[in-house]
Amino acid sequence: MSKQHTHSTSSYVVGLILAILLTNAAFILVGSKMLSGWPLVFALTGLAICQLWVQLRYFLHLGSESRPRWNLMAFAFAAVVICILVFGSLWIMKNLHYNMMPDMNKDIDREIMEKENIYR
Amino acid sequence: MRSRHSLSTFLKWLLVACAVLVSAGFVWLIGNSDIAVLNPAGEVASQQRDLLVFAFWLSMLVVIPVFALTLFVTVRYREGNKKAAYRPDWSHSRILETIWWGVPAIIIIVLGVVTWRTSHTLDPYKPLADNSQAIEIQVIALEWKWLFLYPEYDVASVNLLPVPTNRPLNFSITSDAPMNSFWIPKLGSQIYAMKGMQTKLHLRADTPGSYRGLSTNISGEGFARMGFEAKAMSNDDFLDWVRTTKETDSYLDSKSYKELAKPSTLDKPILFNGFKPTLFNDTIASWMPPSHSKSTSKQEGGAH
Amino acid sequence: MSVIRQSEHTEKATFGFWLYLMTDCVLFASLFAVFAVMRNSVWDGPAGVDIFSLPYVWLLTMVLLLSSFTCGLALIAARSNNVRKTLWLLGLTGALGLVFLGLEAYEFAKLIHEGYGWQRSGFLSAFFTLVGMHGLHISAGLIWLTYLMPKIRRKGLISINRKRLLMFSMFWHFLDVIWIFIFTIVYLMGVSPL
Amino acid sequence: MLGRLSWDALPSDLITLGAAAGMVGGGLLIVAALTYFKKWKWLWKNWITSLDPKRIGVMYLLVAGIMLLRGGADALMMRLQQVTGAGADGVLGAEMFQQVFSAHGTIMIFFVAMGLMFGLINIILPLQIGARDVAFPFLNSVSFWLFVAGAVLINASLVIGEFSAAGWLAYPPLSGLEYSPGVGVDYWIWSLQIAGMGSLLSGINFTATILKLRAKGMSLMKMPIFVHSVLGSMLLVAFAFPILTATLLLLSLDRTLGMHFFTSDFGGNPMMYVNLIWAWGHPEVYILILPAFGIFSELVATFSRKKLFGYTSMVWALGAISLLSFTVWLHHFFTMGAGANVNAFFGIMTMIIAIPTGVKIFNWLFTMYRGRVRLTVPMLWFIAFVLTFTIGGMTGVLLSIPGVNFQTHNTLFVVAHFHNMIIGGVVFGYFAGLTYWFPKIFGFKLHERLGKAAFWCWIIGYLLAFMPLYVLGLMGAARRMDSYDASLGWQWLFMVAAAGAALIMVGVAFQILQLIVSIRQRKKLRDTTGDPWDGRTLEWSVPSPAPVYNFATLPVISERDPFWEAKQHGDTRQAPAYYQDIHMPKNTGLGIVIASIALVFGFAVIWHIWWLAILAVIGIIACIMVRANDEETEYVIPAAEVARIEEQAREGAA
Repeated sequence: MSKQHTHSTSSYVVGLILAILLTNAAFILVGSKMLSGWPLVFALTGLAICQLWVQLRYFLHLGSESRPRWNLMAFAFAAVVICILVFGSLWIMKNLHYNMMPDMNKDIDREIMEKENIYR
Repeated sequence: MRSRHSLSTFLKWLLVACAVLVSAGFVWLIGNSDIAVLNPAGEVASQQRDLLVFAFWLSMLVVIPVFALTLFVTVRYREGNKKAAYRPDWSHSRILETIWWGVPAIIIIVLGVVTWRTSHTLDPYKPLADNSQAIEIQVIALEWKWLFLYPEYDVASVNLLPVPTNRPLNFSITSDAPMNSFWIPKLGSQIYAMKGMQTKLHLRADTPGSYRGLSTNISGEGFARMGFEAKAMSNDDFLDWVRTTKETDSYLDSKSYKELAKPSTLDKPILFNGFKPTLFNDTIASWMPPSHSKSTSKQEGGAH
Repeated sequence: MSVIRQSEHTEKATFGFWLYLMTDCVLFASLFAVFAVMRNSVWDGPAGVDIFSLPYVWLLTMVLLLSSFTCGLALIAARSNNVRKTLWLLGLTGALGLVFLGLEAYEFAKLIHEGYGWQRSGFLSAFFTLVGMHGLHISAGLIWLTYLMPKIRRKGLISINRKRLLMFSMFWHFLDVIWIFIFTIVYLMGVSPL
Repeated sequence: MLGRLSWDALPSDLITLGAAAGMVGGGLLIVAALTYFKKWKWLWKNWITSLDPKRIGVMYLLVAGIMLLRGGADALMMRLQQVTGAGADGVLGAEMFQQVFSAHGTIMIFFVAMGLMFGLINIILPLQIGARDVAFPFLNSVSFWLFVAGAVLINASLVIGEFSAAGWLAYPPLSGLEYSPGVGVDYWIWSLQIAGMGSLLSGINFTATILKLRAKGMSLMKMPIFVHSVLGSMLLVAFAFPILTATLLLLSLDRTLGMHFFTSDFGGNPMMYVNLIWAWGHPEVYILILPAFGIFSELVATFSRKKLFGYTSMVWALGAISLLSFTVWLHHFFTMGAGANVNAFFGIMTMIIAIPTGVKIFNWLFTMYRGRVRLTVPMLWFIAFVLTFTIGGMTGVLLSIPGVNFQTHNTLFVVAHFHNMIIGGVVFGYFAGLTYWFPKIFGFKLHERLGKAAFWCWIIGYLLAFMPLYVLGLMGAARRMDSYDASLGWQWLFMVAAAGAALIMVGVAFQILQLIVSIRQRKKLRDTTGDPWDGRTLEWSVPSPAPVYNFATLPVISERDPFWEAKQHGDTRQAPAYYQDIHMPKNTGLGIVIASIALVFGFAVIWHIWWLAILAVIGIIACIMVRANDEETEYVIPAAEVARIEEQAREGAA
């Protein structure tokens, strides 16, 4: 954050334009119902990550500090922890939910028996 | 060098005392039939005991060298022992470090493979590979007692779980109380009992006998008194028990269930000669959105 | 205080503040995880598709994005030592932030008025908490701004005020970054059922 | 006006009344003594308002010591209950027993272990990296006082109201309004929330300190291992504690605003709470143990008069443990039913941590190999640690196998395991560190023989107290049970465990005695050289006790173990050519003021006194503004004064 002298108004203008474009793309994607289901989720996630990069790069100037780049490393560590936490939780909760639903138990039995080669 | 002498004598005796104590402890541990987990009475618990013992000896491959090494370096390189080598700057050895990254890694790989396989074979959700006819048992954890429903026989009991030996026991478990954990140590595998949810557990009793069952998860004031008795008996005895229970005259309907579900602890088991067939599902449904009981096809209330 | 010491102080402080922002990311990540798990826990109440209005969210997004932009411009104005322009841009940033907060408060009030308050379902609890936590941060930023602007007016762009401004701008940009994920995960994914 | 607060909140049963009276009486006694000896001003000027991390560290240690007594008393009561609970209600009864063990766990983790850790870090870390201070001295003071506020709040529950009876992690729905309508769980939430906030700020502070304030030339791979371990630990604090903050926030929103995160109905999901609390809870264990690893690494090298073996391995092992600790949390709830794939994954991730941990143990042992090992008290703690921690690690590996965990989860086997790690690892480590660095803090050594007596009581007491629990666990004894069938024949094992707990308390008594005797014999035990153990790292290059500015001239480093190398070349304690003015942070009372307001806020929210809570929030914002306004936060120690102090110290050594 300390070495920002190289950044000027143009950096913010570029950032703003890109951010507006990406935001509008996301809203249009949903509004126009071009995609649905998982492809839509992936597309939206992709756009969000692009915009995350844009804002970090052009607004917060991440990565432009002098070495050692502790800010960037702190961000990377946070990103890893967040991914582990969010995707880990979703994975765990999805499995728990699937195993807890009373109506699904017949399916679970069959599934496990097929996987484990159990025949009665 | 009086201090050196007394130190090594002391350590020697300490070592002997420890060895004697530890071996005595082991002998007692293995010979004591009160140790439920090490003295299983069911298929699942036996496999788990074997797994426990296997993993124990495997980790001994590291534990014993560490103990030996600790005692050796402490005694050998104590300051008083001027005969021992002294190399103050020796701080790196590629071979040695490779050994102690490598050997534990190999042990963990072996254990990891075993873990992956046993996690699947011992999955509480997995039906047992057994051709004899399974028996369905529905379990509801209440404040602070266990209700067991036998849908195939239309009998129910509280804090008493009679089961036939050598037949797979398929438990469906839920709770009408805070989270509990359903466990019969001699038969194996515990699993949580939670409101509005259903967990499954598959066990089998191999030896007839009376086994202690309990909740291991704190669920309020009476949680420690939430024990029950699992009675494993031959199939004929079990059918006899069903028959005698059928002759009693208390029926478990919604009203008597509501009464039973109130917080209390019991001294003696209660038996019912029948129960409202939908009781188990109703209990789960009572913690689900109203639409759930109307149409079971629509799934809501949780993650996807 | 010497120039070197002051720049060391600024570097230390901005790094510490950046670390704080990272921890705040983890806090939001926990709330996002909860929201994602609870998005279908509507308990027969409304789901996202029933209550969210995309044009309205679009407006919120643009307002916040613009305020992030003006905040960046304020930083540049401060670098060229233009006190008046800095203050003017900061004022604009604050005003846009206030508009954002007002729009969000209106959305909340409307939902509660319609009977869709946070007590209605797990989904709505998660929605109000996640978006409300962001709003709380915005409010904190506005309080910060009302403290910072008079300081700059009175003493000008002295080094300590520059440090404060730099840290405020980090905070404000960070809130816009969080908002990217709120409009994507809460609103856009919320109206498109999986 | 006063929310839920009324006269009924005061204790009514005898045991609580006695404890409350003892606590209030003790507090009054201290106040009276301070007034009588006219020590208030001294206390305020030298301690309460101090921003010197060494003083803040000492205060951490003091609070942690007091809380150890409280937590220890709880432990004794628990054992007493379980001895008398064979087929009977026992001395406490279920309800109070549950409050006692909930308080015991919370206090021991948050206020004893964390307190000892932050205390030692505060004192030693700046000295080891060749710095005069931490990155944010004022924030450090706020952190400490928030920690105290949390401790006060948890003890206040003894006098006003009640404490949580839902265990130290308060799983819902038991901890929800439905089953715990009282204030107990709220006390738990807010004392953790406030103390946790302090820890989070400390995590940020020390991470910045290590990364930004190291002496010239001290690259990452030249840092002492203790500093590496603290860096790992503090990164975990910074990135795990926000999860706790969020989780506690959601639980309190459930309880106060009627939200439905973890309720049983309206779409709440208690399993998500369990998931989140362990996503924090598992890293928390490593937060505590990593600095202990660092301490052992330092003292093994010193007391073996030998370089630490495998420095690079040690650093990588620390890094691996830090990162892996975020990927194992599900092993705390294998039995919830997430399925075989999930269970197996988290089980295997857990076992993998055993590899770097094992590496560390071998590296320590090979540091002793071909060294000159002095069996001082810190070394005794170390050897006991290796033996007990290895047992604990072994049982940990057993527990990490889902198939075995199904038979041991929530039993006393688990209780034995984590006490094995926390006492044998964390507590032994901090005791060793305390003995090791005590002369640096106070200028005199601790009494050796009393230290050994305390050690033997602790280690034997520890074995007696926890080995029976392993056996009981395998017998099928659930944790947290207040009573059991007399026919099970468990009572004698509980008696052994109780005797062990009592012996540990004797050990604590020896430690207190050791402190008193050492203070009385401080002239005899004085450390005049500043280097009582023939140390290796920078903290030993300054006089004992360390001067307020730590280093008169900031050191420049060219290798690991800089002080040891300097001694080999004989160039220590040379007066520099000239001294410079030193800038140090001024004292401020705002830290304790902010924390006091936070305490009021917590209390107000617990009792639903909303106007007071709002006032408190305004007060905190005002305090932050006052601090931000203060642009003259430093004072100068003139070069001449520095020269005088240094000269004095050199004469003392000669």
